Amino acid sequence: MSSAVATPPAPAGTPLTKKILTADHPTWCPGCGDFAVLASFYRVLEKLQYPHEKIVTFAGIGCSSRFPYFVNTHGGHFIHGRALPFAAGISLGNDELHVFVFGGDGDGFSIGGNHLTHTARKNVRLTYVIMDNSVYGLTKKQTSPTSPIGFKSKTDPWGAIDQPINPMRTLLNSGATFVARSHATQVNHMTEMMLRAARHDGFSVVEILSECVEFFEGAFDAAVPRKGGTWTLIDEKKNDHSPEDAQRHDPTDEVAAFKLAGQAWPGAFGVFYENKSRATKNALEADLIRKAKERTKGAADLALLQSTFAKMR
Amino acid sequence: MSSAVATPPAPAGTPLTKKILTADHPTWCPGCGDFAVLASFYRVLEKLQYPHEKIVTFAGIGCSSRFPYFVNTHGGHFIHGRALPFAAGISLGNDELHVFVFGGDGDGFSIGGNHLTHTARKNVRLTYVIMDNSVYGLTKKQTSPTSPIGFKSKTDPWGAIDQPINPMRTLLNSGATFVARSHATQVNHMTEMMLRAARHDGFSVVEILSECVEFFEGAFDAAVPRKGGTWTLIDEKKNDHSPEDAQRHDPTDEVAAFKLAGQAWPGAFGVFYENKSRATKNALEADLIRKAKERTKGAADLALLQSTFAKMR
Amino acid sequence: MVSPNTPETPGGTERSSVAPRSIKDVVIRLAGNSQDGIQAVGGFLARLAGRSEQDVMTYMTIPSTISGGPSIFQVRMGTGDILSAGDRADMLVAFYQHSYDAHVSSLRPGGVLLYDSDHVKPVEEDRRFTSVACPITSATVEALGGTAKDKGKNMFVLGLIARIFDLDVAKLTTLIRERFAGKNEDIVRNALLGFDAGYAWPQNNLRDLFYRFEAIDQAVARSGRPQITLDGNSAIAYGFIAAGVRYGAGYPITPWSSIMETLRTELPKYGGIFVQCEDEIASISTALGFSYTGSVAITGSAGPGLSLKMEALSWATMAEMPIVVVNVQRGGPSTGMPTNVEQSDLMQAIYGSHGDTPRVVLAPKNVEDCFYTAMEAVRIAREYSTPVLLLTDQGLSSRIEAFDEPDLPKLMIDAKVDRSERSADFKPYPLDRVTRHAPAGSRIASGKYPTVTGLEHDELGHPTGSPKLHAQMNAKRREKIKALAATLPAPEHSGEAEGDVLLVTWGSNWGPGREALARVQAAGIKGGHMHIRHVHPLPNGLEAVFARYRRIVVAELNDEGVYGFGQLALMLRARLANPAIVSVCKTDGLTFKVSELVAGIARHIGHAALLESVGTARPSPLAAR
Amino acid sequence: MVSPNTPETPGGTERSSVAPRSIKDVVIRLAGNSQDGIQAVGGFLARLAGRSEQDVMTYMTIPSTISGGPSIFQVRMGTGDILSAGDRADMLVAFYQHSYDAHVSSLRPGGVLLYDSDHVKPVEEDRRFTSVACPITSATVEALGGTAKDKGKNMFVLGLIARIFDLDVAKLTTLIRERFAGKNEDIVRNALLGFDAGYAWPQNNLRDLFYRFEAIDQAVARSGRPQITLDGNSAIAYGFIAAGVRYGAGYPITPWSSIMETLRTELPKYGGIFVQCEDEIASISTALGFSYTGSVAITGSAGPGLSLKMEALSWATMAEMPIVVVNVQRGGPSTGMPTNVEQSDLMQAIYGSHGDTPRVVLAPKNVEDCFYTAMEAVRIAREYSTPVLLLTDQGLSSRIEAFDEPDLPKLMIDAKVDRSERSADFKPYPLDRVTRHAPAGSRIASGKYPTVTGLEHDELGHPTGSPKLHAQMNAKRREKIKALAATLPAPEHSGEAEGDVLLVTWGSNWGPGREALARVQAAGIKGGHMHIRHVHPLPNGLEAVFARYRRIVVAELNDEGVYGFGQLALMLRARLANPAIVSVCKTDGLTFKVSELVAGIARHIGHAALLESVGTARPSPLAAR
Ligand SMILES: Cc1ncc(C[n+]2csc(CCOP(=O)(O)OP(=O)(O)O)c2C)c(N)n1
Ligand SMILES: Cc1ncc(C[n+]2csc(CCOP(=O)(O)OP(=O)(O)O)c2C)c(N)n1
Ligand code: SF4
Ligand code: SF4
Ligand SMILES: [Mg+2]
Ligand SMILES: [Mg+2]
Repeated sequence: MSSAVATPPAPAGTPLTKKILTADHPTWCPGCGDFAVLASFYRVLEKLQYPHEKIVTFAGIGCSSRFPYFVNTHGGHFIHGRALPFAAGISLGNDELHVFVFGGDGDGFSIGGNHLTHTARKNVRLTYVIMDNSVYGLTKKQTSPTSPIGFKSKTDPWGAIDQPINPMRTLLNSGATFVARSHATQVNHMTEMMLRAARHDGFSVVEILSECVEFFEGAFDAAVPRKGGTWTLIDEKKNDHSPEDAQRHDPTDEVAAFKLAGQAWPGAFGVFYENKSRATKNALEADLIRKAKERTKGAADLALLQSTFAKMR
Repeated sequence: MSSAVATPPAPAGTPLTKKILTADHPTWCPGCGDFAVLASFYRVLEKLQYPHEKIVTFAGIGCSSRFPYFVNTHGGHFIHGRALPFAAGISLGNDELHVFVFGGDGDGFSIGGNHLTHTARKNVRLTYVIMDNSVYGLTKKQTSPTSPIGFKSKTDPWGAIDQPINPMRTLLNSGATFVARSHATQVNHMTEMMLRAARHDGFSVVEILSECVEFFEGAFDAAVPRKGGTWTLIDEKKNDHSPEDAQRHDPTDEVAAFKLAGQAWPGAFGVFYENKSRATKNALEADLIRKAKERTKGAADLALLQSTFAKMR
Repeated sequence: MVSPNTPETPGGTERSSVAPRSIKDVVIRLAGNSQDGIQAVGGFLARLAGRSEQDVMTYMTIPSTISGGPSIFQVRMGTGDILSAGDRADMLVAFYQHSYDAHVSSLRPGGVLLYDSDHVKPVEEDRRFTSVACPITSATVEALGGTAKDKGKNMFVLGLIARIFDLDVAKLTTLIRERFAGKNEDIVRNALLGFDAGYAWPQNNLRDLFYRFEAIDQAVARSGRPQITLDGNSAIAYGFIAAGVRYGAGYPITPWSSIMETLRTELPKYGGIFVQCEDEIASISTALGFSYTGSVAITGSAGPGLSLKMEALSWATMAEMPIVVVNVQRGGPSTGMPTNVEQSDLMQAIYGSHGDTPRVVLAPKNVEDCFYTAMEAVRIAREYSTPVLLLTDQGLSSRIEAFDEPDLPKLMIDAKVDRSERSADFKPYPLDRVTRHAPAGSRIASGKYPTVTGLEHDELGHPTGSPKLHAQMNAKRREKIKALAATLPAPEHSGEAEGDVLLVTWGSNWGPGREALARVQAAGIKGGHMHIRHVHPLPNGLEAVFARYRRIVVAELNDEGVYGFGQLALMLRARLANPAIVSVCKTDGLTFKVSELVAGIARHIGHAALLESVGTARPSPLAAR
Repeated sequence: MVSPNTPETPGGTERSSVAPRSIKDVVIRLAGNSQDGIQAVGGFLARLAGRSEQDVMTYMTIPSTISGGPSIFQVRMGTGDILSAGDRADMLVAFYQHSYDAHVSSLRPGGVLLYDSDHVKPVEEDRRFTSVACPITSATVEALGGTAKDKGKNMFVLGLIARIFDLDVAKLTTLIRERFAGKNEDIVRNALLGFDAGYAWPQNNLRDLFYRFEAIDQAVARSGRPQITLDGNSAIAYGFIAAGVRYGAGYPITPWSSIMETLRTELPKYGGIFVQCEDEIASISTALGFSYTGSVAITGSAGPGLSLKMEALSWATMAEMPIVVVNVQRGGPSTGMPTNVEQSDLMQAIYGSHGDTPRVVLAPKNVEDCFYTAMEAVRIAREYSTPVLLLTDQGLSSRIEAFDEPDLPKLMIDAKVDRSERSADFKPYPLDRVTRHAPAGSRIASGKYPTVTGLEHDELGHPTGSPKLHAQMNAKRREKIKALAATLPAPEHSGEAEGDVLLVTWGSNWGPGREALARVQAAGIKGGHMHIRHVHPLPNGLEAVFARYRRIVVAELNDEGVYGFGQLALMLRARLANPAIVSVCKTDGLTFKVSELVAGIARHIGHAALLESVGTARPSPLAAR
């Protein structure tokens, strides 16, 4: 097996650059929105400068879920729709890691929808990025839970008829403590949102509208000014007691966030909700351990099990 | 096999009574809240007087999911957490049936959470009754997704630490077109809620707080006046243009329903949300069939397939 | 622009003066990128073969990139039974350098290498083939005029091939018109322009590469019905429709998706519904709900999705609810090799669910059989009120074959739901008879309505903890599957009835298996070939057949496992305890080459000469003589 | 109140004057309702036996109602190896009429029927037993005074039993005090009052029902460590802790839940975490995430939940991620018989996932072995970087046994996560060595971080579509499991080394199997018994052993299947192609009775006398002589 080496590796302090972080060449179709998400993510990591070995990128299955192959960090991909509980294991198993999960709208809202809710309500510390293209990309154009009514896919050749989910409401309801929305054509905004999500102490999620040029061209043009769309940023409350501030969005206000999520398409972009006070699952479990150790006076493992067995005589 | 008989059975018009509808003797613990739900359901069926053979009661697995055994109608129980997609098949497979699904909080919000969302957003016509006891009953006292923080269970002997879901918000967000809440100690109210749910043309759901006397005694006393609790009914808008009416709850208003769902425990009871205008999945699929038949000029099945094969020569 | 290997043909000479050489069949491999529309060429050839009462079989690879990337389409066509898509090609059409590099090794000695001289530079020294340099790209651009770019290259190549193999131009032209019917008139014109240019090119450049398929042996009985040309997944979808299936549910996954897409599109015409669900668990649940209303429903997936269906399948056994579940097998484990072929899900199909779950597993042998197996699966599910798994594979799913149109007026099932009133003694789970559920909506004369359940139950469906009933009901569920086994026909068995070796195949290995037997017999070895379509339960009576051979070689596309046996071999050994049963296994994601089977047999029976013969490549029938 | 069958004993006579009769062991069945606390009586007896260096084994049924309802607890205790909980009882304590009605048939001729005369009216004519009428209810109420109602009946019965079998009262009293330590002092007092009243009752009423267990044979080597008394599920949970497991995830299901409840409660003390997830898929996913961080994690469930884990298990094989998955088997299929025992998930354990997924399956033979098998499972998972399934069953889960305390200082594993820097040539999936993942957090000297994936991959974990690599990696995953097989010890094999019959068992059938062998040998038949703990891969070398017997009878608690063989028998036949391998199967939800095994053997070897002997019930050692 690979053993620890005597010769020093690249010094631990070497700054992380895009070059270092780049792994394989992405296999996405030319023009796919996911390229821009990847580019922004490199920038996020450049800004964060976490120790290289402590970054983990994981994913489910889908075009978007190929993400980890293109990022040179620990990581990989799991099965379709189940990346979140897997990532919860990573985060809780080693509290020092910085865990990023990537996936698509099908992976996250269809097969994986329930894991989203339960990982989020527990507030496991990790950052989840949903690259929503409103279609199943990898399997070549079936209706996804975010496909709008009327979208013509291979499973709805006459146009989709089922009401799609509202991603922002779903994320807000999940119990996530940081919920933001961005667009793959807005690299700076994406970078900012992912950066804030990464810095959030808890379960943070960013939904990024990322166009599938192959199977749903133009899906998100309504938010792209150069294609005649409107790009509306959420004006966040500054708490400066100014009269304008009263009009601004308070990201701690669930009802306001819910309303915002109900706006007409293409809606607004930015941070919908942020709750900095809820304890993470990581902290809660650490607390259980601390209390248990207090009760057992920090007894060593062997002594603990021996005393348990002694009670069974 | 059982064959159609020549002798007439009990005349089709015989009114359905509790006696006719009663099957096995319930195996619930004495005092279990589920008895009252069952009693109310008999009353609902007595009022509805559907043809006996067209009523179907199905369930997942759990104490509450034993329900169908105690109701003498077509029905049964499926596997844990998957009763909704099964019931969707029943409803879409035979549009004439009246489909009722029963289950617990674990069945519906834990393992089955995602099916709730997707069956509801499609607005499949059926009525779903969640008997929420905030605990896993059948498996003998583990924390459920609705167990409050601090609840001492076998899996949280020191008291639950994970934030529970908010059932009403979850149901509202699911896309259900009728969402109501009741309490097993309020037989009249339960009956009314289930009756309205059954009459609703779409996916209707009623959450009933139903105490597990064995593993979570007193869980819902806060809403039981004779135990010092408060029973708050939702005052529904009457659209009578009176000044009082402005204060009343408009069940078509999603934001209002969301707010109501956020009230402090034990909250209010009644109809949170009702949307009478969204087409059901049943209707949408019937429409697809109608259009397809129009295009093929109602050709017989054999002719249809023959013409398809002719195109493959 | 003719390669040094082909004699110069002076332009303008009437080519029709050269007599075509007669061949039995030919394997043509088109290698390009998936954007090049080479699948379309294959499709036209396949359909032409169908309309010419010829046989045809295709094979394609799917690029691992998400869209675009290198891709091949191979078609074998000719006179008489075409059993496999061919180990190696007689003609390679290479669109790009990478196509040439990757595929030249697949060409048989003496075969024709036709390459786009605008893109490919072949190894000059390589004199094994008849090399034809053709400026496919520029000739196409020239033929179509400026705007079309190289979009018509595929039609140009189709024209080339039509001329070289003296195909029926009138029929091909009709096919092209049909294909683009309803499209922009420009598209049709461009397609035909490209085709004509390609057709004209050999006339002026390589007159004597000119072949014709042998005349059809009129003695070989055909059904008299026209042939139809389609792929395995479509055959399954239409087989279900013919069997009266009107309801289904599924979730996308490669290579299953096209079955659900076809059913979603077709079923409404038949008054049916196909639901796209949120996952595979919901899909089988919804399908079971449909079945509960009285019409056998279907669902399906590939490996990962099948794993998710195992719990509900266990319910289907316990509740005795009919359902058909398709598994289009691909490379595993896990996400594995999603666009490759494998047969590694057999044991899961039989045993993947918890508890004792006797159920039925069928596997079609070719595209035509996909249709009939789908029908049979539905019939069995209905008659025995049981789940049936239909194991097809990625190879069959996209392979195109021509076969006699099924006799629909005879076959088509009108599956009416029986909602008649049931007599007072109705029991959903009688111990002495096969379960026939009373679908919801049926009145029950006794007024006691039945319960359908996954708990162990008594004859009325009420849950029971009775040891005796559990044992009895387990026996009931097992015995009905044994009763089915007793009705199964003996498997197809060809070659000698006894001898040195019996080759056993299942699924899509049927074709290579039959060809392998012919080769083994040609080498003077006494051998037979048995093909098993009913993989579980196995038909009765195999003991006696197997006993007549020295070695039973079971060939399958899965791993030899920790005990050295493939999955069907394992089941055969378990059932028969016959130590002569051995395995030829592989998991490289590709279908069996006939030569691999022959080599495997040779090794198992210790036949050095046969083994050696496999190493020597046989020359192509196209080779200059 | 003495029954007509026992001689009147005049009150006041000193009972100690009667000498106790010596017995080897006794089976006592307590039959009442689950509220009666009869489990507690069983628990005290079991722990007493543990502290007395005696052997003990218990068996209980769980009522099918949700809480409350008829329930039994059976305890067998005595000197020497207790291998099974006993086919029939020597003493029945019947609390109610329904208890008497349901269980009197389980009493051996000459056994003691002790019934609560306040509730039970036995059949007067039945003279097969020593009937003792005891007003358990009223005597308890009298002893405890008005308020206590009949809550202390169980302690009264414990006292009765203690007196009849001359148990160590001092130790029992200590146990009672320990048990209620921390509880209200009233509770302890009431318990002791009840006990004393029960203990005093025979003194005055049935002096000569008086037995004592044979002295312990000091020659039989004990470890010198004290015995501990616990159930199988607890033994597994503590086995994991001893093996260094600190992380796990699960979802409740009977009879698995108590393992997760124990780990959830215990792990924080060890700095670990157990997560209750939303379902079984999330559970195994979270556990795999834990394993990915470098410490082998565990999950588990029963049948329905195992079915849900099959997809992720396939990933674990592909990604070569270690994990241990417990399956506490219960009656299937589907929800089946959730509180009954069965062994019908073996084939699923081996083959339930899609694709070729070589993996490891272990099955403990008794409660003690639950501990050691749990430890072994973790070791194998770690060493071979593979998923391991631990198949226990409902019977073992709740059965209480006493066994020598494990030698923790020697056994305990300190599983430190290795996050040291990996050298530049680090590859997660080397073709020539077993995978050792570099957990996240480890630096990689090359600066190239590894990818862990469910797609087929190259040595670095990058996805590949290469046919060759897929075949190589499949072989790699298979060969490491074969390498493990080569290290496995020969299975436990007792009795004759050759002969007429070899009885093969797995899982909890070990005990009944050993007793059955003794009976078969006693009948003069040459036979052996082999018990297989490593059910997959099987240890090597079975061929030679099996070849020495005329018949190999494999006994298991599952259905005989469509081919007539149980699940392990099927695997043995597949591997060895030995037609002498036959099955004794049953699925009535109950553990094997020794007599059932003996009868099965007798039938298979055609031994009429043996078969007949099974029919004749042997008298109880308690019978009046
Ligand atoms: C259990 C399972 N079901 C289905 C699939 C097939 N599958 C792969 S990716 C995918 C969905 C892709 O859509 P999305 O998650 O939106 O990602 P995108 O490709 O659009 O980025 C599906 C259905 C699978 N791999 N596993
Ligand atoms: C796949 C699967 N997992 C777990 C179980 C075990 N199980 C049965 S019921 C139940 C939950 C019961 O809780 P709930 O749904 O709230 O119903 P209640 O008993 O409280 O009415 C569980 C976990 C199962 N039957 N199947
Ligand atoms: S198919 Fe769509 S989502 Fe996938 S890589 Fe191509 S453009 Fe992107
Ligand atoms: S355990 Fe609880 S939920 Fe179940 S029947 Fe008893 S009281 Fe009702
Ligand atoms: Mg998508
Ligand atoms: Mg509950």
